[in-house]
Amino acid sequence: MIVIKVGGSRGINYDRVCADLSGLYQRGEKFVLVHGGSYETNLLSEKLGKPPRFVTSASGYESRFTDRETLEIFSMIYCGKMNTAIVEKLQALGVKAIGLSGVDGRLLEGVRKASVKIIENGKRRILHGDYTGKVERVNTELIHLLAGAGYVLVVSPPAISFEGEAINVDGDRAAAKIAEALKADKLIILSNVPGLLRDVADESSLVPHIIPSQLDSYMEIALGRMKKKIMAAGEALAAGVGEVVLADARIEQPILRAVAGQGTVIKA
Amino acid sequence: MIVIKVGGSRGINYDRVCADLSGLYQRGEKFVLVHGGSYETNLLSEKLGKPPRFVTSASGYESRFTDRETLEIFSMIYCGKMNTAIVEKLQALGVKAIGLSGVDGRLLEGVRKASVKIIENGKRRILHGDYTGKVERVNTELIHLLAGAGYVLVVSPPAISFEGEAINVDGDRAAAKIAEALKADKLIILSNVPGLLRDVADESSLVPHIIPSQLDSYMEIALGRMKKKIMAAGEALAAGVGEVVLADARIEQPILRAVAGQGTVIKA
Amino acid sequence: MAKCIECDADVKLGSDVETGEIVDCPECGTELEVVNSDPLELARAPEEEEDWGE
Amino acid sequence: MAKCIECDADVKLGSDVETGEIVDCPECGTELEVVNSDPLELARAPEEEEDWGE
Repeated sequence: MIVIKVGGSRGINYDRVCADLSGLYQRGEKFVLVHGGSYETNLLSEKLGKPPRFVTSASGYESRFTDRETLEIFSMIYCGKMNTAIVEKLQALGVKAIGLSGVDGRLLEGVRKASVKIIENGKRRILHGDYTGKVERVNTELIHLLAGAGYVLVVSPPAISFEGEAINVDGDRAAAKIAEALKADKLIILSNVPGLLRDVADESSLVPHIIPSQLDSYMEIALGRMKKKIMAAGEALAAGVGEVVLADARIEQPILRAVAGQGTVIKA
Repeated sequence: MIVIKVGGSRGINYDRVCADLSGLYQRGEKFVLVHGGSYETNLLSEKLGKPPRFVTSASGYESRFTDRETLEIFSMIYCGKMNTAIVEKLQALGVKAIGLSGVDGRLLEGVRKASVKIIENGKRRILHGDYTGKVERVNTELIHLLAGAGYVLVVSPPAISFEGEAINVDGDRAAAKIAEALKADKLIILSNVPGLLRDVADESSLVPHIIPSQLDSYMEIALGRMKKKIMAAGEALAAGVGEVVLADARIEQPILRAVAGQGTVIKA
Repeated sequence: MAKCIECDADVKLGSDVETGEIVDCPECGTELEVVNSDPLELARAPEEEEDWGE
Repeated sequence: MAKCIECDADVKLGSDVETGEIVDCPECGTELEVVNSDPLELARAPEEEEDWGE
């Protein structure tokens, strides 16, 4: 079983991603796809006159402040536009795909953190009414029920809090949780970079291989969203997932190459 | 088994709808919910600078001209905003809800009609590139798989063509097809009118009961969208569904009252 | 002046004819689609089952 | 001037203090949230686990 997370940033070609997935499917490979949608969410937010508000926590962690209205725009892109289009593409390629968000059947359930401490214009502040959280439980029965009937799951945030509120969660770490719950052999995280780079400006400075025990030391060279991917990789490996690959979604055959180890392979 | 279709027009209170559904669920009643989203789709289309284009066919049938861009806006509302919010509300009320569109697992499959003959400014014209169609096959195995595991399905258009393209379909007639496929006892269609009215301007002119054999004769007094509901009712009854109720979604306990026969009951 | 696809009869079209318009052949009654208004091009209009879509 | 919730010490706040701002009590160091800036009202700032959200 492989869990594949494909980001939603600019320049990611979902036609190529779906073509590769159809190849895996025809070969009988079991996998779950988790996808993002942040770039398109930003575009729609701007168009609807509610520009996205990114906040930085005390520990330098950047996230989207998600009030109720933002959550609706988030769902319109992740669950509406992206999820439906990916399932449609896969179905047209003969893959029995089915799209679910974390809210559906409480596939991804977790704790909501209703307020967040941020640094803004040098001031420490608390923002209330934030619908963000962390996945703590994965409904593996639902996954096995559908996978057992031959369906391929295409999963997207949001998740749902134990009280039953939709919550924005980090897609990479949600994918890590799914990989953990399914005891996956591999977790592949594809985004718009070749993998972990020593120098962000130099795409050839790829770190090809990392041993799990040294992973934390690489945290310093990881910037922005890559920090979360390293965090997600660590969590997956610690929970028994065999291998994590951080790879490039923009190239030809992105998934087949990542499965073959092209990118940053984190493995004992 | 009851199939319940709730429209997406203005003034429909989904909190009340979900409270009723939770009541049915607690009583162990089996049901599938099909929901609409036309009003919000129109709003979003306007905001995104692509106002909805409604066309009327030679036989006076009104539908939304659905090119590719419209289909995306349609999915953002039906699959994104509405479906996720309804599943969230039901989950918060303790209902094991799961949201699917017709594209997911080819739940609703049918024929795409890529061009439509319309009358516009008195001229007969053909519009190409229309992603609309009709549901011909319902994936009952998928419904039984999930319902059998205790899940409540919350279904929304679009459907998917046999070639694997998402298609806009009429929600009332899709609900009739689901009722037919599940051999449902009842099909309930809730909208923003009390039922079939003799005089559209007079909400007290409700037709309380119609015998299926006389249904066609009532087609004349049905205007606009009600025409489609009568058409959907006829198709469901002809296919063996025991009873169809056309009822008001705006009142208190809309579903419990409709199940009890408040509205236009079409039954032998 | 355009020719009917079916029976080759002349089909008179107004100057304001638009692409996508439907005209009936005056001779054989076939429904014709103005596939192109300049230069004028006709084709058989696609068969029309009853209506669908939301 | 406002009072610390925990140790009742005086907490000096600038005139530009905004609702939602966090200040530390100079005496006991408790993190306090400016729940209201006019009239001034303080509360203990909620505990903060590490970060989440996309």
